[in-house]
Amino acid sequence: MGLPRPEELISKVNLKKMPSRWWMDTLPVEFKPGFYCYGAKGKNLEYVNFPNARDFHVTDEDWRLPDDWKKIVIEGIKQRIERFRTFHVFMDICVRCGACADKCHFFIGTGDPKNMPVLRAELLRSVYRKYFTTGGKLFGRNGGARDLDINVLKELWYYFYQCTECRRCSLFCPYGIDTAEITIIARELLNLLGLNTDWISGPVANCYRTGNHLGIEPHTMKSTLEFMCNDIEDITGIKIDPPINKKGAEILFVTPSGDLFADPGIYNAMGYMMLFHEIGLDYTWSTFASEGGNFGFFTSMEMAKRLHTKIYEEAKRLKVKWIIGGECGHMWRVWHQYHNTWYGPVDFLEEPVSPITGTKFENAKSNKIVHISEFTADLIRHGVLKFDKSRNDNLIVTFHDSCNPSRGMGLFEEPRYIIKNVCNHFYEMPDETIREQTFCCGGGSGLNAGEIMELRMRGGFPRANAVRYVHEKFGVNTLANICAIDRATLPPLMDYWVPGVRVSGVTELVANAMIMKGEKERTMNLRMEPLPGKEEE
Amino acid sequence: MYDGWKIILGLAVFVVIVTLPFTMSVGKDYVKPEPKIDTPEIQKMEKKQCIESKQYMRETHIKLLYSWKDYATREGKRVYIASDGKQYNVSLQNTCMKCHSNKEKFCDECHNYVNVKPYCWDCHIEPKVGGLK
Amino acid sequence: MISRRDFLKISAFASLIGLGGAISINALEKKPGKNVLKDINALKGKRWAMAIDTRKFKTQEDFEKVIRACHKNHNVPEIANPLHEVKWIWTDDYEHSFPGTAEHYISKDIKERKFLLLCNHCDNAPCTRVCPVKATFKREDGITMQDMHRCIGCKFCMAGCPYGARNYNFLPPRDYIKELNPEYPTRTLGVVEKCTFCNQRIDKGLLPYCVEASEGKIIFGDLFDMNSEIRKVLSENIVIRRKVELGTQPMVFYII
Amino acid sequence: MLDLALKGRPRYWIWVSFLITMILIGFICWMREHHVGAAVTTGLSRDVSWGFHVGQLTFFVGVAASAVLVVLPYYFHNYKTFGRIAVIGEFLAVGCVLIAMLSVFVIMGQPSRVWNVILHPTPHSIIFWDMVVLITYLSLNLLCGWTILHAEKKSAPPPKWIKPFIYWAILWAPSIHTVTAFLYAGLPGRPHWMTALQAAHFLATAFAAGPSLLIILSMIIKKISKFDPGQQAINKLAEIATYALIIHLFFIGLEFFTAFYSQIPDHMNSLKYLYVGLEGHSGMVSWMAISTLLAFTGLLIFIFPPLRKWNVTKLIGAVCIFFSIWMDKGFAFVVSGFIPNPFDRVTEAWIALNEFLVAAGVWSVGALVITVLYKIAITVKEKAVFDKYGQKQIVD
Amino acid sequence: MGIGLAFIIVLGLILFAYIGTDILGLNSLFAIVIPYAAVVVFVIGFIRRVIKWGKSPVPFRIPTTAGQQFSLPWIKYSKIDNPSTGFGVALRMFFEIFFFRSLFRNTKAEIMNGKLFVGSNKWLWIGALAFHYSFLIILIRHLRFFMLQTPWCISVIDSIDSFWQIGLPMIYMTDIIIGAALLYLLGRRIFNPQVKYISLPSDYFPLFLIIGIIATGVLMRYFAKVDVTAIKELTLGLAYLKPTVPEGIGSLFYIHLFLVSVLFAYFPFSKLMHMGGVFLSPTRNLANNNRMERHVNPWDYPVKHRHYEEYEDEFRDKMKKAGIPVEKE
Repeated sequence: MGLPRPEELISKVNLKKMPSRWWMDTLPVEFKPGFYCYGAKGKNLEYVNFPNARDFHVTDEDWRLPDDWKKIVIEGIKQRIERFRTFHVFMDICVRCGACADKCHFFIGTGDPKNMPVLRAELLRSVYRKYFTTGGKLFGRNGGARDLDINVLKELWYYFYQCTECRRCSLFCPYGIDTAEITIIARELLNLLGLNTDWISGPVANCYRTGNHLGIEPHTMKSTLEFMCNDIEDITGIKIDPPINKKGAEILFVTPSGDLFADPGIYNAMGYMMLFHEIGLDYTWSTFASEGGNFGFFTSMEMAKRLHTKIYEEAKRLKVKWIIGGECGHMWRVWHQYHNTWYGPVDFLEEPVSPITGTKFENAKSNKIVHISEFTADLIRHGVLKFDKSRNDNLIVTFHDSCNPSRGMGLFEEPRYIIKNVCNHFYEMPDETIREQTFCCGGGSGLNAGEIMELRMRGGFPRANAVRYVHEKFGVNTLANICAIDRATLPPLMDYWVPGVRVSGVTELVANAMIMKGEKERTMNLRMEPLPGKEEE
Repeated sequence: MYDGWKIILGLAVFVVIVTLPFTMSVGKDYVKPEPKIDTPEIQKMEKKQCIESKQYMRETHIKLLYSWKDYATREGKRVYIASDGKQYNVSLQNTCMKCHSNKEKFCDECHNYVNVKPYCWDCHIEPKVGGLK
Repeated sequence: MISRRDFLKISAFASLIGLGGAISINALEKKPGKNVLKDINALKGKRWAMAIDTRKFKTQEDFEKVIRACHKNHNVPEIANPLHEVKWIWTDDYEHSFPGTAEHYISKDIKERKFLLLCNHCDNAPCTRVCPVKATFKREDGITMQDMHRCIGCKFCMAGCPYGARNYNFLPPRDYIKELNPEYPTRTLGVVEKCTFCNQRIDKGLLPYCVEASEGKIIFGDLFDMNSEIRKVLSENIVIRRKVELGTQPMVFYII
Repeated sequence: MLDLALKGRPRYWIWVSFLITMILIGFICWMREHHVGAAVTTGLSRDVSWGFHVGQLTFFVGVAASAVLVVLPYYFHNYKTFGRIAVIGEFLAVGCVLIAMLSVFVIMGQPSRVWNVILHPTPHSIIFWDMVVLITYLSLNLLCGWTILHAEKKSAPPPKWIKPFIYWAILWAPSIHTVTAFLYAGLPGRPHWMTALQAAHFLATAFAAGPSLLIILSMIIKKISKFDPGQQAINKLAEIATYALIIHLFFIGLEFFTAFYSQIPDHMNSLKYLYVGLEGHSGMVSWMAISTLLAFTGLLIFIFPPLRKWNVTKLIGAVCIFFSIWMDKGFAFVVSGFIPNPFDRVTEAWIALNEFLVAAGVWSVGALVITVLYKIAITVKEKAVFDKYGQKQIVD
Repeated sequence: MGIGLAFIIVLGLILFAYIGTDILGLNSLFAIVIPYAAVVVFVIGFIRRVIKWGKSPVPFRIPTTAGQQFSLPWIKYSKIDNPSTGFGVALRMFFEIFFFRSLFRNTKAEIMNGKLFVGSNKWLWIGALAFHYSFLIILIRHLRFFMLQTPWCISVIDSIDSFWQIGLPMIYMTDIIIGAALLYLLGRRIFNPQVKYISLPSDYFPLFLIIGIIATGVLMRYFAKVDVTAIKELTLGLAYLKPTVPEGIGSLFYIHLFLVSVLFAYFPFSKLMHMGGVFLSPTRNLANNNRMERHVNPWDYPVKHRHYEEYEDEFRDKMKKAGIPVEKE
């Protein structure tokens, strides 16, 4: 990776030392390798009809912007001020109390003051002031306003692609100013100029075409699932035939495509199938709605809406009654807070009722989507499932609350309840790092690209630090979570900071402990490793 | 979603609160305090002049009295030399209130007006009321 | 952290503000009057003391005249309950005025005599030693003064006084004053009061009320003045004081 | 950390509301005193100017000072047994100093003038020094206890700068009780109080009553929470209390000897009044008899190791000692100093209902502060040992 | 940055008012015109700003959830921190506005020896609470100047505030507290490197302005002394819309009044609008019930999206080959 050793990496960070020059004077911004994603490719942008599509290279002096780029941005700001009360209010009321400053994992990990949420917002706010407020027009720099020029634009790009939209700052802000919202809007503005990253625009284009970020085509998806089922048969002796695009199924199941592709997500996907098979659920996968996640959310609201529509369209086409969503972070932020507004009213589906336990999911009665953890917790509560917890006895588990379900939804107890029921060894990380105060994995909002590994390791430091604490104190070796991005970003983070801790989805733990009807005596876990007590001598 | 009516309601409350001092008094008139100095003692005086100038007394009488209590009780100094050189006995009851024997009409008139409640009268005796508290 | 240069800048700035503030407060503060001075007529003494000629107090009326003069003029409330009464000057018999002395074998006359009791204005007063706010303090002329404006009512002085001379206002005093003397203030609930040797009169050149009312039975004067009357009577008579063994140096002498 | 005190089970909130109710009642009673006068609302009089409240000051300063008994061995001698109980002691001190200070505040006839103590500092007055030492001790204990607990919560090592403050607090603990003894020991005309033994005797009683209360509190904490201050620590406290109690009783013997061998009436009178009655006044005799009985019961229990170590008898013993000393120092000691009065007469004093309710309000303030601080401390300590699902996180 | 500038501006304002009244004698300008103008600017500016905000819709319901969501009946949910009903939201806003709930949560992150420590840090909460409440009480207390008869509730506040008998007139507790709180708030802007770095002149200016207001007020009450009766005549005149300029009011009062006027007039154009804005913050004032009740976006517009038919057209052969059911054979 070319990264310094962990101790060296963090020893250079000093949260109390600020640069001698004022932040408006530190332009142009220096694009440090490892801190910025590669620029978007023209073809990807073009595929989804983004404006100013072209190959964009971050380090180029000339970003080949349209001539009227300034007007576009300022018009864009104006439009968004009129459209989003959030943006409008947040631009006006910040008092710069600094409560958010040390809440941001990127600030803690980098010590770069512009990663303080307040200053990140201020980058855009200074432009807003210049063009939209009397004070800014009148007093210029002394009024905290500055002209929009190419260096400012570059700075905006650099820092708004260093925010994972985790909303931790928003929690502590006395006025609830949500830097995620500001980042979303700033990225929309940048996308008006075609200034995206490859890591986001690629999946967006994929998702538009194939239904999922990874570009998995329908037949590949089927064979992937079947491949998993073969493994399941090896482990449990039970043959599962996953239903795909099955019309008239009761439930449509959608999970992020990360679960279909890479380890450790695939174990989770196996877990879903085992769980559904065990309870005899009438459900179906969809090859078109094969992605719960939504990288469009990291470009613009419009793109997010364009990508998400397929879920309900597919539900309508397959004539299911309701939808279960798999473990994912930003997917659930979008599904929980935006879906219904974008697509509703969802009157062609039925209010979700668990066919197994009869529980009505009151909290999803309008948009008809239930989180897999809510669903599973309900099953466990009703004693539907039987577990052999000792199968997870070699795992000393802690739970990482993903930012989006935490601060955009409030899903805390369900996964914990599940883990408690399937694992014997569960330990919490310190209070200030879990639940609503949870720290980001460092790779959300499309920042899990390989080229920004240093930024990710720095941004993930607060999370890793808390894991290291329980690792050292209780010997924790498993970091459970309910997010596909986490499953992708946390393993390298753990390898770097806390070697010896592996990452696991919650459903994987469930499936591993679950005693299935008619299963053979298990000797392996889902990862085909020997179960505790079953190691070959 | 605008929540327009909530905002308008909130603004209405805001305006009502902020303008309360004005709306409560609109069309009404207020009475200025008129401290009376028509006590027999003052009538007897040729030049109706307090121990210091009127303006000074209006602004500073409390500081003067506050210093008097320490001079008299703690230092035994009981002669006040006024700016014009005249001498006065340092005593609230025996100097001030001898002239201003109309506490209600003199002291209270302004004190009530500006809502000031001095605790002098917890111990010191108002003239002539003569009775119990 | 803050750099040295910044620190210097800030402290210079802060001291500027502080200085400016101090100057402006001084400049703006309106000082009352020209000056407040002592009355030239004031009695001058270095150590006021009192000698009570107990032989001359014959009748009840002799005592009452003195007590009434004091209590009426000082607006002392009349509270019947001895537990909560307020008294600046009062009487008691020999046994309880001078406990611990050989009262059994003393002359019957003295034994049955009444003694005027009041604050002893001790030269070395324990009450002023214990007071946490200097509400009670020694004046230069030896008076143990009580500043009723400052007293916080902690009652420590009452524990400190070996003579029971101090009174706490357990009840609202004005409710118990029949006729107010408009020349003198009353006290308020929750402060301690006692005899002040009529400091207000001394400052104006008058003798204490009790001395005046006793018509020569009480002698008041400066103990440090060799030629004073009090020195004379003290040297010519047998005098005793209350609890001299405590070292408080009481300034009230009893001629027996 | 304050937020930890805002989450609790119903019984926590019931207890807190009870305390707040008591505080309100006390407050109303206190207001009443300043309306109708202390004659109606207290048992005090011209002759007995200090009573129950000042007794509470005396007693609770002692309890506060006794925090040193767990802090000193732990921080100074690195005595690990007291590791868990140290913060319990420090926070107890905070609450008790608060009770002590408020007890003085409520006797003030003019409470709104109380700042005069600072505005007109009077170094020759012991009350001034008492205020100085108590405020300092309160701040020190709050600072040390809070800082170390906070570090524990963060799982960080305690900051280095706290060390000097801990040592300062250790040195300060005996001083607060010494100064409190000086309130009494320097008054001419109050022979009962005027003994050079006073400060030492105060410390002895403090070191018996304080640990007794700590034992009781520790056992309650152990009962209602998952945090265990440690059986060994509790036993050690009982040992300390035993020695202190013996010294206390020994000192009482010394007082008796001095008074009755010398036969000086002034020195005998108060003791006579307390234990057998004086000139027909025997208001305190049964009170003192109970106190003495409790002291000896406590002594009997604590002097035998098996009884001292068995939790049931230990609790009984601790309660006995605590109340014995509370009855003595918290009331009888103060009142008897005023008897007989300067005129060699006896004026007795008792506790008025209003006075008691004010005192109850004051205790409740202290108890509320202690409750909140303990809630925080226990939550932090529990976290160190258990996760929220009740699983033990570290093997003891 | 900008601390000097802000300080000089406030000094300039003071000087301006001093010259205007003491030297030029423009008393009626400072006593009548400017205060009225300031109040008008304040009220209208405030309303305009809020209406401007109000005109921007809330397209999405995006509350920051700070506790367990409402989900399964046997899971205890945070009714206040993650409200699912309007009542819960009202409670959340109540705690936010009256107790600064979010600031109460504040923590401090420190890196020591390569480890991160996050501990609670409530100083800002205490400081902010002390400042705002003192300011409110001081404001309420000042109503005695604007009403002929001081209502009893204001008198009660006044007498509690001046409970401690220190000096004469007796000192107000809030004067001390607000002074300390302001010094703290200014102090952290100067000494906390992070806050210092983000501060703008517009952060220092209101602080200095309010310090100026408090300082002149304190000077008038305790040191310089002014003719309160005359001042009340002036203020009552303002309230009764019958303005007069009584004689004998020193320029110190006019400086005080002018600074207050500046604060009022500055208010709607500055960050001080957080007073109104906090009510309108969509991350706090919305219920977390998106899956239960649909939130409507007023400017929603149809977007071009990929239809299944297009998708199947592209992959039909592969799907058929893999045995995945298709719509069109």
